[in-house]
Amino acid sequence: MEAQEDLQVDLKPETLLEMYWLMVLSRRLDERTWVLHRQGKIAFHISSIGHEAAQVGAAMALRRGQDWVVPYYRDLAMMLALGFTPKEFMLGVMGKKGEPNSGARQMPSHWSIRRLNIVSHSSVVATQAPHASGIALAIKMRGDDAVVLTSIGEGSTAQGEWYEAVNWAAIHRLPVVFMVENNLYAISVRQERQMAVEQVADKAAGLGLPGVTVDGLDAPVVHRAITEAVSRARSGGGPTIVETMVHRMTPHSSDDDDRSYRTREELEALKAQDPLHLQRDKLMDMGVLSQDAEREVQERAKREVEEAVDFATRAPYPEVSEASYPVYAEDRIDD
Amino acid sequence: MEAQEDLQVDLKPETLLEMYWLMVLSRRLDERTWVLHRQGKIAFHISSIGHEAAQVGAAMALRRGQDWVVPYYRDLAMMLALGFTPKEFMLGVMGKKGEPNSGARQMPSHWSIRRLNIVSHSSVVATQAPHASGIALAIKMRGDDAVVLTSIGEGSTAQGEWYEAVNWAAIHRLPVVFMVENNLYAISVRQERQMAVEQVADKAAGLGLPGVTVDGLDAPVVHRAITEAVSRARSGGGPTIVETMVHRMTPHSSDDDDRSYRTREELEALKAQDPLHLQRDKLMDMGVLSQDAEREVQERAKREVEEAVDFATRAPYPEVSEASYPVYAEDRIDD
Amino acid sequence: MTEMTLIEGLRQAMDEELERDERVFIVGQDVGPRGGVFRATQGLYEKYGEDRVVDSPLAELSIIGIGIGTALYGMRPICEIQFADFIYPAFNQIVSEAARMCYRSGGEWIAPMVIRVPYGGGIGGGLYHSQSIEAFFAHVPGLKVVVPSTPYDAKGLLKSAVRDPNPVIFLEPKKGYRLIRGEVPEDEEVLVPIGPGRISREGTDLTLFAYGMMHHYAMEAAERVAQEGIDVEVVDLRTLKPVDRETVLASVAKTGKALIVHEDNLTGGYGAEIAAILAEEAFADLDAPVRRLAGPDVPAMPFSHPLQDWFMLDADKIADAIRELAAY
Amino acid sequence: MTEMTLIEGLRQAMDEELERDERVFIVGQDVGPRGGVFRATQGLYEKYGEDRVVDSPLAELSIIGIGIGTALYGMRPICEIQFADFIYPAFNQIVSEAARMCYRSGGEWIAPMVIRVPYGGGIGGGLYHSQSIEAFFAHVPGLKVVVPSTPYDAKGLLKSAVRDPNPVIFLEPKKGYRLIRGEVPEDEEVLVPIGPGRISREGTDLTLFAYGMMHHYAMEAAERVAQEGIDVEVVDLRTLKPVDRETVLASVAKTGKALIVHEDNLTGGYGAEIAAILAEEAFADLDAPVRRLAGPDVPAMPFSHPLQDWFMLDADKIADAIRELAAY
Ligand SMILES: Cc1ncc(C[n+]2csc(CCOP(=O)(O)OP(=O)(O)O)c2C)c(N)n1
Ligand SMILES: Cc1ncc(C[n+]2csc(CCOP(=O)(O)OP(=O)(O)O)c2C)c(N)n1
Ligand SMILES: [Mg+2]
Ligand SMILES: [Mg+2]
Repeated sequence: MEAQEDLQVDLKPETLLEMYWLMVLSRRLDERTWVLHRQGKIAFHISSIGHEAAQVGAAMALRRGQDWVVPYYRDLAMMLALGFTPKEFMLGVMGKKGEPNSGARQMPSHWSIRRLNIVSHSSVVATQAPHASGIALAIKMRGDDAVVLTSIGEGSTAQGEWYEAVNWAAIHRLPVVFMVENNLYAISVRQERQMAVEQVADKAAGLGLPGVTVDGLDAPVVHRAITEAVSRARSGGGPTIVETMVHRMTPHSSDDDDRSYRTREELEALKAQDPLHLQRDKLMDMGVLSQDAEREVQERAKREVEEAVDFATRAPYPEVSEASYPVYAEDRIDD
Repeated sequence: MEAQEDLQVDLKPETLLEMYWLMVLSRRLDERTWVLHRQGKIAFHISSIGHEAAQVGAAMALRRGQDWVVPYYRDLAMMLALGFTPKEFMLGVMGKKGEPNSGARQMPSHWSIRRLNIVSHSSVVATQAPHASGIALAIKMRGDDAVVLTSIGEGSTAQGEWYEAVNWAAIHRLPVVFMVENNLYAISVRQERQMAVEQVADKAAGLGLPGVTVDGLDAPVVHRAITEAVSRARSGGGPTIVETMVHRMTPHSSDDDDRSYRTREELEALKAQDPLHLQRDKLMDMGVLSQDAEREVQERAKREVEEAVDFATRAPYPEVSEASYPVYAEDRIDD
Repeated sequence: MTEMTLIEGLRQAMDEELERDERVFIVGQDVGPRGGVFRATQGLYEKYGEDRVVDSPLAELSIIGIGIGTALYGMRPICEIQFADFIYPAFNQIVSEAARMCYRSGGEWIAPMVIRVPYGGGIGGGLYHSQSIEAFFAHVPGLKVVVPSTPYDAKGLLKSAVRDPNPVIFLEPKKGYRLIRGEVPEDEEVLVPIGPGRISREGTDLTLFAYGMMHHYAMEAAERVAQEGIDVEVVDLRTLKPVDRETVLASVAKTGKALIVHEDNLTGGYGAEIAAILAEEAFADLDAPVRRLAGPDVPAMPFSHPLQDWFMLDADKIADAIRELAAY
Repeated sequence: MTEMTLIEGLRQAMDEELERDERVFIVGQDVGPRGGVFRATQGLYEKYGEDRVVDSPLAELSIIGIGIGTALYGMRPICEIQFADFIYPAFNQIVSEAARMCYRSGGEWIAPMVIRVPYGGGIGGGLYHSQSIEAFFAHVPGLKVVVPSTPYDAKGLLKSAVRDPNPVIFLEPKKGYRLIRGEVPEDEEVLVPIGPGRISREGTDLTLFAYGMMHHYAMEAAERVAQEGIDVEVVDLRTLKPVDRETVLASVAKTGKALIVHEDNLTGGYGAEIAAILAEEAFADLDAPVRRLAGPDVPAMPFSHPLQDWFMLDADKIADAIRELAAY
């Protein structure tokens, strides 16, 4: 991991506060969704709790809406940081009409937001990585100056799909950043069973591109690493692997029960290093966040989340007819 | 590449002569097959000319018939070194009855020789690599002391199949050697378009196993590198990537014409470094090979090759009924 | 006899086969301490250890490719693909390699292995946790394709699959894992041969061909219309490849009408092959057009409940199709 | 009008589309200086440069996955898979991604791309350079599957495929690349719509459905039996997905008999779908059982000539099947 000097100084207080706000918003939304699940009101949730700092730090290193993002399911905080709204998220969670990711066709947390250049992905892990390299190839072909950020879990880097995608980007020096959110687990399977290297970033050496590992619990640290990778990409320097070490503080998803494969002690130790608390404490130490401001942030988040839940609860389900299209591009309504 | 001291001294003169004999036999057989193709007598040939030293050096580092081999199509010299015969080869080239690789079902040079633990492979490049790791896993599970050697071209290491196979072997420290025959070309596509690293062996660092690059024109050098890798594998030390730098001195196959993508000068320069001549000259300098012995080797090779051609020419084609089985294991004749 | 669920039948089959033959082992994602995401392998890691119940990397082609390698060496792998929807990365290894190994080597090399695959929808899984994949594999010579619909068959067919010398795609109707219950004898070995279909309900008016979860609904629908005086014969195909042509043809020779039901998309689905067999060989027997009732031709099952219900077949939809065909 | 070969038609189509639309580019193995292993892209690298004719790494899934990415950005990739037999590593990207992109995003994202695939046997290619793969892809909603059998259609359909907003699997009968010749106008733009089949020979006694190389042999066989007084209608399906049901049904309504011919394995092959459509919708029209003439159910085409001939269909075998069906 990179030496972590005091990086907070690089960023303006407003930026630090914005980061913190997004982390809080994501966390409250995420927790509320777990509650809905426990109440039997929704069928499924997959959580970004413990990954927020990395995701917000990364998203804020992009030109939002101009750069391209090819995310994976665990990226709720990243999506919010890019401009996706809690209401939109809740529509998806509840499978309601007009849910912008897929018109309620896909499971929740399968992102796709055209207006933000956030590309649709499937559940099949690692399939998104070649798309990211392809978008980057097109950007290079067209001479545009956009950059692509794609994210993935550490386990999924065992897929040949990821290898081939990174290989293309390295050969053609494409403007893409391969962000890895390493939480040491792929459902129940630990990193040692996924790879024989210490860090995912070590794979970079075998593919011919730079790779770094950074503390993913610290948003400004991630922000700096991604900013560097993005500016290398934008200036023709080619792709980078940026591995962020994060904590999966929940079971894999609402379908999982992690008691069979990790101890409660291990989990408690992770929770003791909650990125949200770390960030809050740092900002307070720096004098950037006051007690009042903190209270306000929390209240605002709570309010926005409740509004989203209400909004989505009242929203109608899709018409049944929507299920039948668009199979082909010519079936699109606005065609 | 490894520093190349005088490695010849490691090996007994008989061994060096055996190596040379196998290289000559393979070359004469290979050349004769090209002639058959030019005469319109056969449909297809894919050549190992320029790869012989690497293949013979590798094969002779194994316990023949005890260790396992998962080869690829360019491995004629390796097959001969393992005990496959010119007659068997010619039967395959001509698609004749009883051809041992596949009963004339597969194209020539698609090896499979049960008695020698040489495993059947397809034409789909890199598919064999996971099989090699699987065999090695089974060896480890059973507590046997066999080792697996699998070979592949440098271009084919761009496949996710290869990555996933090596990854398994590295994670589980399996007794397998991944030999790469790097001739810089995949049909017409040069290495720079296949990978962003200098050497295939550099990929080892990203996968967590040792990797070396050696001069594949020098059989004893390859022999030593493979011997080291095999003994590491056999003693529980895990897998190794051994990259051998070789020359593809012919077009990709008899279907190819390489004039569109490489200059005649480039080809002539390769041919000037013919592994056969290099080996011959070295052995003569060492006093291991006399002029008489050289003549005898050449004549014997010629004789064996002509016998093989005659034998296969006279051999019948398969019965048509053979095409219909064995689709399932229970359809096998001897079941 | 004990009553058990489908998944219990599967788990018992694996347990018994691991016990019986030390060449048998399990490999897949989360099959170890987690016991599988559906808990099919629960307890087996604890009982047989990490060499026999192996957590693979998150890389499907390697699960199959490694499995093939071990099979070549004489092992009997049971490879688990976590969801049918995730089998495509391994398509090359299954179709190019496992399926063609015996033929391409003239029988010198074989790849006996079981590929266990939870499949099918109706569980809120959306596009990528609901798919049916049988049509792809039932087209591939060299593969066997098996789908149980009862705990008895689940156990008996899985044990046969483990002992089969060929690669067997073993499709498990995951919606039925805990929903479908049935009697399974405890004191004798349960082995169901791969190949034969099963007439699960005798009838005279029309034949309903189904498998997996759809067989469960088909039986429900058949009972329902029986009260209306329609006497349906239900055939549980069980083995899709090679299919039991005799049972298929004999039943239609008796009833004169055929309804084929599957969840997978209609076009080019498995029902096409049954319809084609009938169109070729039951011409003189058919009193009505063959009818296929299948998933609609959209890319996959949508998530939102009303949309999923639109896609998914159930006893109601099947009963309607029966009534329509019976009235022809 | 000029006479040209099938592959010349394809090359002209690509040349014209590269010229017409700067978003179009070619990507695949050896498509650059080598001009493709079959020479389909010969001269295009020299004319359009390495940014528009891109030699890919030896990694099929990346050819498709990268292609999808460029299409999402607005490009119009033509992806070449060197042989149909090598498409399986990319199966996941094609089926899970390209085919489902439009539907899964509610139409927000589309993946317009052409996947060019030389397919079919009879060229001494053995198990892995002879395969037919249409059945797999014709089963997948969201894909279009096209197979030309004449130089005119090759050119016109490929140009339409490049302009189509969907992923199109474009299957090229490679045995016919230089064997099949035909007239193609030089002075006008040739565009053949994706969708409609083509009645390539009118007849009254039975309908023969074919595509690709088999269509070529079908025409030969039809001429041959015409001299014996059997009047065959030949339908060149051309687009396999979505299939032209009207043409299929109208022809059988006229002739009352149907023979479907393809090289691919019989079971679960594309012919099953045509047979099923007829069994469902032409019940009243059929005067004889539907007949499928297809490759045998062995894993793939063997290499040795006598064995290959056993597998491969030709005009003789088709003529025999015609005679048999006509005599019913
Ligand atoms: C190809 C494929 N195989 C299996 C799965 C099932 N699955 C979903 S997420 C997951 C684990 C992913 O782990 P990782 O990549 O580390 O990401 P994380 O969830 O930890 O963020 C698995 C096995 C899948 N979605 N796709
Ligand atoms: C999956 C797959 N794609 C394409 C091909 C066609 N093909 C056969 S050999 C070859 C080049 C292989 O190059 P390399 O791996 O460097 O081995 P070499 O032939 O140079 O020894 C190609 C593209 C194939 N056989 N399999
Ligand atoms: Mg993880
Ligand atoms: Mg090479």
